[in-house]
Formats: sequence, C-alpha cells, structure tokens
Amino acid sequence: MTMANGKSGTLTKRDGTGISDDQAVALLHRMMEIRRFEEKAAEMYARGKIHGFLHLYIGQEAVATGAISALRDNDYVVSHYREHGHALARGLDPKRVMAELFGKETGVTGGRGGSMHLFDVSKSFLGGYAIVAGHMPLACGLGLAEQYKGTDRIAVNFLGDGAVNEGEFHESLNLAAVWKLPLLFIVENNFYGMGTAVQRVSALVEVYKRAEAYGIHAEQVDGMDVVAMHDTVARLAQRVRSGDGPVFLEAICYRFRGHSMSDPEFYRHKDEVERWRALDPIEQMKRRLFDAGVIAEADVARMQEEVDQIAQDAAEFAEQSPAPSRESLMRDVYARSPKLEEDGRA
Amino acid sequence: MTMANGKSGTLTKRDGTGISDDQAVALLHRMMEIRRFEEKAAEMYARGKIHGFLHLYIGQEAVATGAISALRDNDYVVSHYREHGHALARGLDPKRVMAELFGKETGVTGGRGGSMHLFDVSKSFLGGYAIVAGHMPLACGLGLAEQYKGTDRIAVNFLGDGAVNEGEFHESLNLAAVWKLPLLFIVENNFYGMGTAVQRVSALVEVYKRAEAYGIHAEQVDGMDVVAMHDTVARLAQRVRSGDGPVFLEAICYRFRGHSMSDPEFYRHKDEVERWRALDPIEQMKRRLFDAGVIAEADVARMQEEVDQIAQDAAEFAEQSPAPSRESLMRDVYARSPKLEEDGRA
Amino acid sequence: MPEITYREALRQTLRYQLQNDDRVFLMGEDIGAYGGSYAVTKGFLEEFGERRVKDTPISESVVTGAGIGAAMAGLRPMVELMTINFSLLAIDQIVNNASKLHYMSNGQITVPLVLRMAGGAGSQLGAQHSHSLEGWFAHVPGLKVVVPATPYDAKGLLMTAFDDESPVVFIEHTALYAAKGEVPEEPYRLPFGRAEIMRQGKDVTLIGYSGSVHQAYRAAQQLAEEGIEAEVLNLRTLRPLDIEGIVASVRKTNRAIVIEDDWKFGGFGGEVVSIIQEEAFDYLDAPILRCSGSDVPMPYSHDLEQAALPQEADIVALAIDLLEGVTR
Amino acid sequence: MPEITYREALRQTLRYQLQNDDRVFLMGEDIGAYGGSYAVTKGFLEEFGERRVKDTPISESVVTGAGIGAAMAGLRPMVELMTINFSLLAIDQIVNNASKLHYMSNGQITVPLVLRMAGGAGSQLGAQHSHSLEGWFAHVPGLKVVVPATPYDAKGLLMTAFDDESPVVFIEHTALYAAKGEVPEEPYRLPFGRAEIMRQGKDVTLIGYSGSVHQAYRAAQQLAEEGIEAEVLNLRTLRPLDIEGIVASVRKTNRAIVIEDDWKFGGFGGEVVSIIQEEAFDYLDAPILRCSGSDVPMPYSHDLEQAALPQEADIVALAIDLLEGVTR
Ligand SMILES: Cc1ncc(C[n+]2csc(CCOP(=O)(O)OP(=O)(O)O)c2C)c(N)n1
Ligand SMILES: Cc1ncc(C[n+]2csc(CCOP(=O)(O)OP(=O)(O)O)c2C)c(N)n1
Ligand SMILES: [Mg+2]
Ligand SMILES: [Mg+2]
Repeated sequence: MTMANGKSGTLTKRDGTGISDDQAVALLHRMMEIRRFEEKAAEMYARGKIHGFLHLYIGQEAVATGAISALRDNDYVVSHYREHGHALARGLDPKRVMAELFGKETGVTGGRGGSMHLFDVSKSFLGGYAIVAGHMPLACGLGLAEQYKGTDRIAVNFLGDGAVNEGEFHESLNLAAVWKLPLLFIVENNFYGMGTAVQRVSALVEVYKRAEAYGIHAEQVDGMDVVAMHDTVARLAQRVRSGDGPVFLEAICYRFRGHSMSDPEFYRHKDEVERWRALDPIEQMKRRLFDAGVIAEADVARMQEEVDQIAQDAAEFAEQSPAPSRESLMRDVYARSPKLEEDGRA
Repeated sequence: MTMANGKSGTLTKRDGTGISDDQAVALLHRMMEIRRFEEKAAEMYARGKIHGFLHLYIGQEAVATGAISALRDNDYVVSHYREHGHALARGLDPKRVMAELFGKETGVTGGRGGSMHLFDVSKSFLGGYAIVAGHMPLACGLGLAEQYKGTDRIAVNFLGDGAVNEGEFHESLNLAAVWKLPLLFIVENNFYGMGTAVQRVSALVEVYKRAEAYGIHAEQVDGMDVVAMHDTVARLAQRVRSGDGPVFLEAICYRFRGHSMSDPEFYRHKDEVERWRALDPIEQMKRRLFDAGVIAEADVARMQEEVDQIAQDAAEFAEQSPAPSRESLMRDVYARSPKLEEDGRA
Repeated sequence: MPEITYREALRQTLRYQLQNDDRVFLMGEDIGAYGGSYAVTKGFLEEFGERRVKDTPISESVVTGAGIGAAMAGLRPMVELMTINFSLLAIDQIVNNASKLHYMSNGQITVPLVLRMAGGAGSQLGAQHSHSLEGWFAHVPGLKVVVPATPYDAKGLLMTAFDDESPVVFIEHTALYAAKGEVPEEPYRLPFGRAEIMRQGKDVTLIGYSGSVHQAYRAAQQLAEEGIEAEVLNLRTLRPLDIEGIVASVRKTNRAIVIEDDWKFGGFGGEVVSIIQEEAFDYLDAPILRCSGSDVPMPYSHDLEQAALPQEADIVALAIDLLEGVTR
Repeated sequence: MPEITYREALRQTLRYQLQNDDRVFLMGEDIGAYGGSYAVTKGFLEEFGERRVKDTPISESVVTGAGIGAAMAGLRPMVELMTINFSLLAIDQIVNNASKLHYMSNGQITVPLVLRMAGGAGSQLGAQHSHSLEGWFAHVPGLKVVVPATPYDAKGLLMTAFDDESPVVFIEHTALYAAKGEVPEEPYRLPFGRAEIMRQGKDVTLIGYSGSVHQAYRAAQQLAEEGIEAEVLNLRTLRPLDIEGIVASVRKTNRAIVIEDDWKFGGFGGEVVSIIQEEAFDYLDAPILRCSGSDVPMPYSHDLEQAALPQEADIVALAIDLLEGVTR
C-alpha cells in the first residue's frame, strides 16, 4: 500500500531485525480486521444469529496478530476457544469464519464446530478447543510428529492464564522439555480465568516462571504491543526451529469484554478496564505509525472502511449461506478406511 | 530398653533437637521389623499365600520410619501402593497387615484392600492407593479439612519420584500453596518409576526444585539415614503446623528389590544395586549405634529375634485367620445414612 | 405454593445447608466472585465468606479429590464441577476414590460428598460441551446419581443428597435452570430410588429423567389427543433406580419407551430396557423402545443439534407405532 | 498352524507394523527399558530404537493426547496405556479429542490412533486395578472398540486396527496373555463388526467377548452334557457391534445370555439385550439374561473376587433355568 510519506523501515531495529513499514501497516490492518469482525459478531449474537458461547478476543488482538505474523505458513497453530483472532491472523477467510459462527454449511467446519472449534487444516490452523488445557497434549503431538519426520516445522500453542493450573499444562511442559519438542507455548495472561484473578488461584503469579521448573526457556512480553509480539515470536520461533526444544512466552494483555456474552463482570472494576483500554493495541499502533509518519489519518480511515466492509461482507455471506442439511448429521463420525474397504471389510 | 552402656542422648544434637538413645534404638528396631516383615511377605508370596501385586519397601525403611516417628499420632499419613513400611511405622498391627496381604477377614480392611490398600483410620493411617499421584488430592482435602476446622493437625503425603510427572502432582502442589494447606509432601526418590529412570522422564531431575515453582519451601534429605529423616521431618512438620502452608521434602533412597515380585530388572545394573546396598539404612544405623556405644552385638541379636518372632507370628496369624465370607461381598458398598433411615427413606 | 425456578430451588437448599451445618462448604470454579457459571451460587461468597465458598483454580482433579479428602475428614463438601463435560478430568477421583473408599476400607471411611454439575445439550455449545454422561456415573457401584427434572425435585433431592453418607453425583440440566414450578418454602427431602408418576396412563409407559421428562410429558399430552393414554415416569435418580416403580407401570401398560438425551448406543436406557424385559417379560406386548440422542458428537449448528436430539414428535411416532404394532 | 500365546500374537502384529510402516511408533509407560508391564513390547526398544519405541513419563493424559496429535499430523502412533484403569486419567483426551476431531473438523482431520490397554479382573489386583470399562468406550461415537478373546483374534484384529483411519481402543485381557492358540504365521486382518461363532447350538445363545468368551465356551460344553446345545458368540468388537450376527443367532435359539466381567448395572450387556429384544422380540421364548460382575468395587481377597465375577456355573445355571422356564 502507498504511504503518506516516502519513508520506510521506520520500525526496523538497528540490528536489522524487526519489520518494514508495509508489514507494520499490515499488522495494524489485521488487528483492525479482527476487532471489527468481532464487533460484528457481537452484534449478530445480540440479533440472535449466533448462539452458544461467544468469547471475544477484543483487546488481545496484538498477541495473535504479532505472533502469527512471525511464523511460517505451515507451522501449526493450536488455540483454545477464544480463537477468532488466531484464526483470522492465520488468514482464515472471514466469510467462512462468520458463517461458522452462524452455524452454516459454508462455515470452516460446515457449522459443526461453531465459535469454539474453528479448523482449517489447509492453513495449518489446527483448532479451536473448548476444554481448558486439553489442546496442549495435541500440540505436543504435532510437534512430536514433525520431530519424528525430521522437518523443521514447529507447533505454536496459545493458551490462557487459567490453563496453567490444569494437570495437562504440567504434563505437556514436562513432556515437551524431556523430548525437546519443537513447541512454542504462548500464554495470553489477561489476568482472569472467567471471573477468577490469577493471583487468587496461581501459586506463581508470574506465569512464565512456571516454565523454568521444566528447564524451559521462558520470557515475558507486552501483549498490547504488536511489534514487540512479532519481534519476540520471530526470535523465539527461530530458536525452537533450531531444535533446542520448547520455549515458553507469556504475553501480558487484557480482555476488554466479558469472558463470554453472558458475563456480568462482577469481579472487576470498570476503572481497571478503563486503564487497560487506554493501552488499546490498535490505538497504540496507530499512534506509533502516525508519529513515525508512516501513515496519516486518511490511511486509517481507508483501512477502517476496508475492515468494515470485510465484516459486513462476512455477515452477509453468513446470513445468505444455507444451514447444513439434517441428512448430513451422521456424516464423518468415522473416517473412511480405504485399506479396509479394499478387502471389502469393516 | 536397657543399653549396653549407661550413656544417653548420644544422637542428640547440640541445639537440643534430635533424638534420645532410646528413640534411636526404637527407630532401628522399627526398621528391622519392617525389613523382616517384608522378607516374610516375599516368602509367603513365593509360597502362594499372597497374590496380586506385592511392592516391597526393602531399602527405603529409613524414610517411613524416620518421618513418621517425628509426627503426632493424629497427623494424617497418606501413602501409595508401596506402603507396608508406612503402615508398620505408623503402628498398624503386623498381624493384621499380614492378614490383609493374605486376603483374610482379620486383615486391616478385611481382605478387601490387599497390599496396595492398607487403611487404619484409628491410627490416622488413611491408606494405601494404587493410582500414581491419585492420592495427592485426597491428602490436600484432609489438610483442607483440618485448616477449615481450625486444628493444627497436618497431613503427610508420601509419593514416589514417578508421581511428579502426573497432572495431579501439579494441581495438588498448586492448590496446597495457594490455600496454604497444612501438608508435608515427602517424595521418596528411589531413582526409578518401575523401570524408568528419573532423568529419562523428568525435565527437572532434582525433584525438590519442582516445588519451588509453586513457592513451596523444599528440601532434600538422605533417605538412607533414619536420624536425618527424623530430624528433618520433625523440623518441617513443625513449620507446616505453624500455618505457613505446605512443605516439600525429597528423600533420596533406593529400592533394593524389584518394582514388584514380577520385575525382571532389565533396566538397572546389579552393581548399581550393590553400591546402594552398601548404604543399607539398617546396617548404617546399627554401625552408628555400635560406634556410639549405645548398643552391642547382643542387643542387635535380641532385636533380630524379636522381629523374627513378630514376622513369624504375623504369618501364622494370617495363615490361621478365616477368609471373608462370600456373603459379605455386597456389604459396605454404600454407607448407612441414619438421617435418611429416620424418615424411612432411601 | 410459591412458583420458583429450578436455579432458585437449588439455591434454597444450598443456603439452608450453609446456614444450618458448619461442616458444609462449597468449592468450585467461579462459584464465588463470578457468581457461578449458571448463577446458582450467586451472592453466596458475599453472604457466607471465603471459608464456606471457595473459588478454585481450574484443576478439576484436585478440587474433586480435595472434596473427597475433606469428606473423609468429616466435613460435607459440595464440589461444583461447573459442567459434566469437565467431570472427565476428575473421573479418576470419582471412580477410583469417591466410589470405592467406603468399601475398600471395609467401612472405616465414608465419603459424604455432593458433586454438582450441569449436563445436557440443546444450547448449541458444541461437541465438547454437550455431554450427557449420567449413564457412566450410574454404572459405578458406590455412587448415587441424581437427575432432577423440576424445581420441586431439585430442592428436595439436593436436600437428601446432603444427608446421604455416600458420594452423590448431582446432575442438573443446563436447559432447566430457568424453568419454574411450585416448591414448598420449608425444607424437605425427596427419597432416592423413587420415581414420580407425572401422568397416569394405561397404554404405554414413557420413562424419562431430567430434561427428557418434559419431552415425555408433552408427548403424552399429544398422544392423549390421539386417544393414547401414556403414563409418564420421572426417574429422579438413576442409581438407586426405582425398579419396582418402573416394572409396576409397565406391567400395567405392557409397553414402554425410554427417553434420554444421551447417545443411544451403550447408554443408560439399555439398563432400563434390560430390567424391564427381565422383570416383566410376560407382560410385554411389544419391544421396549429407546428414544435417545443420535450416536454422533454434538454439532453446533441449531438444525443439526436438534436433529441429533430426541424430539417430542419422535416419541409420539414411536408410541403410535408401538400401539399399532399390537393392534396389527 | 503354530500354537502361540495371545502375547506373542500381539507382538507379531506390532513387529510387523514397525517393520513395514515408518509412520508407526509406540509410546507408553515402561514399554521400553522395562519391557512392557505385560511383556508385550519386550525387546522392541533394543530392536527398533528410541525413535520408534518411546518410554514416557507417568502422564497418561499428555501421552494419549500426544498420540492423537501425532496421528493428526499423519503418523500412526500406538499408545499403550498399560491398563484400562489408567485410561481414566486420559479419558478427556479420548472422548473430547480422539473420538470427535474427525467429525468436528468436518472431516478435515483424521486420528488413526491405536490405543492399547489391558483390562479385566481375576488376578487379585484390588478395586483400583480391576476395571472392565470397555462399555464406556463403546458408548462413544467416533471410537472403535476391540476386545480380542484368542491369539487368533489378537493378531488379526490388531492388524486391522492399524489400517483403520479412526481411533481404535484395543482392550486386551490381563488373564489371557499366556493363553495359547493356533495362529497363521503370515499377517492377516480380521474385520471389525463380525462376531465369531465359536460353537454352534440351537437351544440358547451365549454371548461373550474377551475373557468371558472362554467361560461361555466351557459352560456350553457342560450344558452339552445336560443335553442343551448352546451357541457361543465371540463378539470381537463392541463398536462396531455385529448386530446381524447376534440377532440371527437368537432368532435361531430363541434365548440368550450375555456374559461379561464388568459391573452389571449400566454395563454394555444392556445394549446387547436392548438390541436383541428390539430386533428379535417375536422370537424370544424367555427374557434375555445377563451374567455379569457384581455391582461392587473389586475386592482383593480371592474368594470375594471370585464371588464378584461371573462363573461358568452361574452361566450353566441360568441357561438351565431359561430352558426349564420354557418347558414349564
Ligand atoms: C477443563 C475445563 N474446565 C473449566 C472450563 C470452563 N471455562 C471455560 S473458559 C474458562 C476460563 C479460562 O481462562 P483462561 O485460560 O485465562 O482463558 P481466557 O478465557 O482468559 O482467554 C473456564 C474455567 C473449561 N472450558 N474446561
Ligand atoms: C496413574 C497410574 N499410571 C501407571 C501406573 C502403573 N505404575 C504402578 S507403580 C508405577 C511406578 C511409580 O513409580 P514411583 O512413583 O517412583 O514409585 P516407586 O514404585 O518407585 O515407589 C507405575 C507406572 C499406576 N499405578 N497409576
Ligand atoms: Mg485469562
Ligand atoms: Mg520411584
């Protein structure tokens, strides 16, 4: 895209790492897309187009956007139920994601998964899981498989601060460490698991320090800063790829909306939320790009129009898409087994 | 008991803690009793009197003996399936324990539990569990209950090195730390979980360091030294009793026999076993008491006769005891609920 | 009698227990500050304090195990597992410890634990959040399994659960919390192992529990219009099961249909069918049928989810077939 | 044909898979250095190395989940859970991930995982180590559940399990590892969902699987002496279940007894009973009976354990009752 000024590489660090202006703008654009997409989803939920649980990522966009922008396309991404941001950052089609939230046949899983279970294997986006920490063992297995095959493909596992107290968190970190699995764990510490503040349930409040108990290299990063997320993950992904075993990253962030659409938010003060809103990752990035003279108000206005359109198109596509046929209910409970069909059995 | 010499307090430390000569001799006696009891059990297993799994504690006697001797009678003791030593150290009747191994009605649980499930609530010995780490949450609950009631009773939870990789280990340590539960965790690190060496499956080989990830005070002790075990646990139990929350102790020890009676021991070298046998906790303690002039060969000979007799009597008692009646099979599947019987319901 | 919701009925018993028995305390994920994911414990933290109402880490296994341990030590914990889906992470504690310790210890230990969880489907929560595994718990000796269908059931059965010395798995239905019904203000107990005859009938017995009772009842009303008088049984508890009551009804109607949300294959319905044909074989005019959920992971999409769940229309159709099958 | 043990039969298929498909690897607790708790993988670590044979930490959940993940990535892991008792610690992975991912992902993901475990009772291992929970797995759509009774079954069914694209729960019986039987040397597959008629008979059908098949067979021999000809079915797989085969047999014999070690109440037997009475109602001369384990945590004591388990004598007695019931 053309810039307000000729400058370039404003966000490139002295050591040559970091990102170009185009990348920087792309990150902002992606975050705006995710934000708008979810605002639209919330609207559709209110209008009764979406049901079940809807967990918004609003406020945390920088984490998924920055992190995933630093990965290779075929690195595995495994997330939990608050994964719209990860899915869109991974390049899943917003239309098909919205259609999934609507429970339509055109959705990424044909309306079978819904908001908590987005999958797109063609994009190495391996889901969308609703059991806290239950996806961590799977990520370990994906990493194990690539290690076994001898590739340098890695698995990136997003989880929340609430997941660190599950037994599977412990088993997964230990196994990843003992077997030196190519895994990058990214904990999005937004300070709450539903309504429970981290310090009320975690013996160790600095989540990243947990990883040290497994001899896993761990760092903390500002999850409200998309550039920091990108640079940090780029560096850590490289380290994981080199075969030294897993790395653990704690991204400090905040969820601006309730846990789900039904959350009365008894557990936190409005002004705490306000303090964090002041750190909105999108506004921060805009200011940064303004100050660097990379973009001007007009660029942002145009980008806003673009993402409005994307969200609008997604909603219309979802609305117009057909519901899956009831006849399809029993399809794919079992996979076809060509080898067994050969000898006409099972 | 009368000593070979008049001296006393030979093992009392300068700071006044530590144990008297009588206590020291009692510890030796207890270890010898446990050793002999299990040798007899092994013999009875070979003679087909005992079936199922039989996990011998031989080599680790100092851990249970020293630790439990430092507790109050009503502190809870919760162990795993290798618990003959803990049960006898707790003062359970050897006759009834042997009868339990025989599956007789006179056993501590009437022959229902067997070797892996010894219980004696009257002695605050809360079992005997066969699911690795599955007993840790129970110990947390016992501690929680006493904290809730406001007593200074504590729960002592024995586990093996293999248990530290289970999810429940993690969940239990975290909960105990967050709620400051009155728990003393004692890991008996005998270097193997069945045939798997600790370093092959644990990211952190120094087990006690795991506890630091939960902010739990942790120490390591020589589990082949019964006096060190006693002194350390006396000090740590006091600390737990004071209400500062859980404490974690790693006792370095070694199992001289196979994991169970059927273990071919492919996984370790005979000479490794020999090196450890040289550190036999019983022989160490004898030498120590000889050197200190607390006992003489004659005393040991007499003690040996006593424990031979105890083991012999236990085996005879078990042999002569009746098997539980088949009619009793369905008893106690459900507890009686007086309150509900009142209104003649359920 | 005042009309209150299923949720309020549960709250009344929980509050009664908290007020009248200091051995009772509640623990679970988000039951305190958040107010409970289904708002059953809303306000309790403020009313009873942190000693009695404990928010826990997301650690189902240790929370359940700690409840068992506390019960072993003489307290009467109520552990809320939020939903039955998460009970899978605590099932070793439930099966290997809670259900067995009284027996294994030869009666030395008792585990008076109340384990509450929300089950059932129908709210488009997707495959991982739509289980109806009550049949699994009902399979385990040592456990009692309670499945309230109405506010009246909810209040009275939960009261009984707290007075039972054995571990009780108390499974509420997510779709029923807002359902209303008449409930006495004073505390009362409903016995375990006694089904309620919700409707008398002579032609066919419709056996349901929790959510499916209501479908059965509505189906019975439709059948009445077709001139078919269905008897509707609300099991209330799966273990103990009211075998007497079930058999008595079928001996009268000579036909039965078991209705449940859970997957049909290997589901609890099979136990009910087996017992009926063992105990009332000579009274049966037709095979006992099951109207259950489809054998499929629950899809999110509304249409697919409804297609996967048993519907009133299905019950009606099966009942009509049964009766025609006989007249034929 | 050579006579080999059930254990050796399993070893032959595992070795064949390791030798012929590099996507296949084994993981589990003590399957390597220790040689496998039932010696099924003895020597494999030395023969195939650490890449193919992985000793794991005692972490059932992540080991199972890692197997699922590796299968998602195109490998064919065989995870050994040592015993079915420990599967309770991995059951969330099995139920919420392994069984559902193919469906939830709308067919994008497949999970060709073979999950082996030893089940059954009878060796005095006590309550926590004597489960027969195959019925639970059989209840879960998306899983296939295999229960070999003979060395011939073991080798052929395990071969099929590796060629199936869906997750297979393969449950061996602890009491059968040393049992011998004739097994072809060359590799072969046995189809899922096809029961074996172990013995032809016209008077009553005895339906068993895994260990209980042998009791049924011996009971049939005793019954023959009483002049009763029992047909014996070896189910081989519980899911898929050979409904056709079962129904065909009962339509011939008009009577059936289902035999299983597991607890009777809510057990898998109820499914078999339900299907038979649904599909062969008019052919039944008597109620279908179940000869199952007692509803009690398994006691250690030999006498009590035997009292809790179904015995040949019980089967014989039930069969005689059934037939007299009719002649009466
Ligand atoms: C095993 C399990 N227990 C409980 C729940 C209910 N639950 C859903 S989200 C959630 C909180 C998770 O918090 P966190 O990991 O911090 O993620 P966040 O919602 O903050 O993104 C809980 C308890 C669940 N889904 N799975
Ligand atoms: C959950 C579970 N997984 C596996 C087993 C099988 N098993 C019994 S003992 C054991 C090893 C435990 O080792 P450790 O904790 O070090 O205790 P030790 O035997 O050395 O005393 C294993 C894997 C079990 N009993 N429970
Ligand atoms: Mg959080
Ligand atoms: Mg060990």
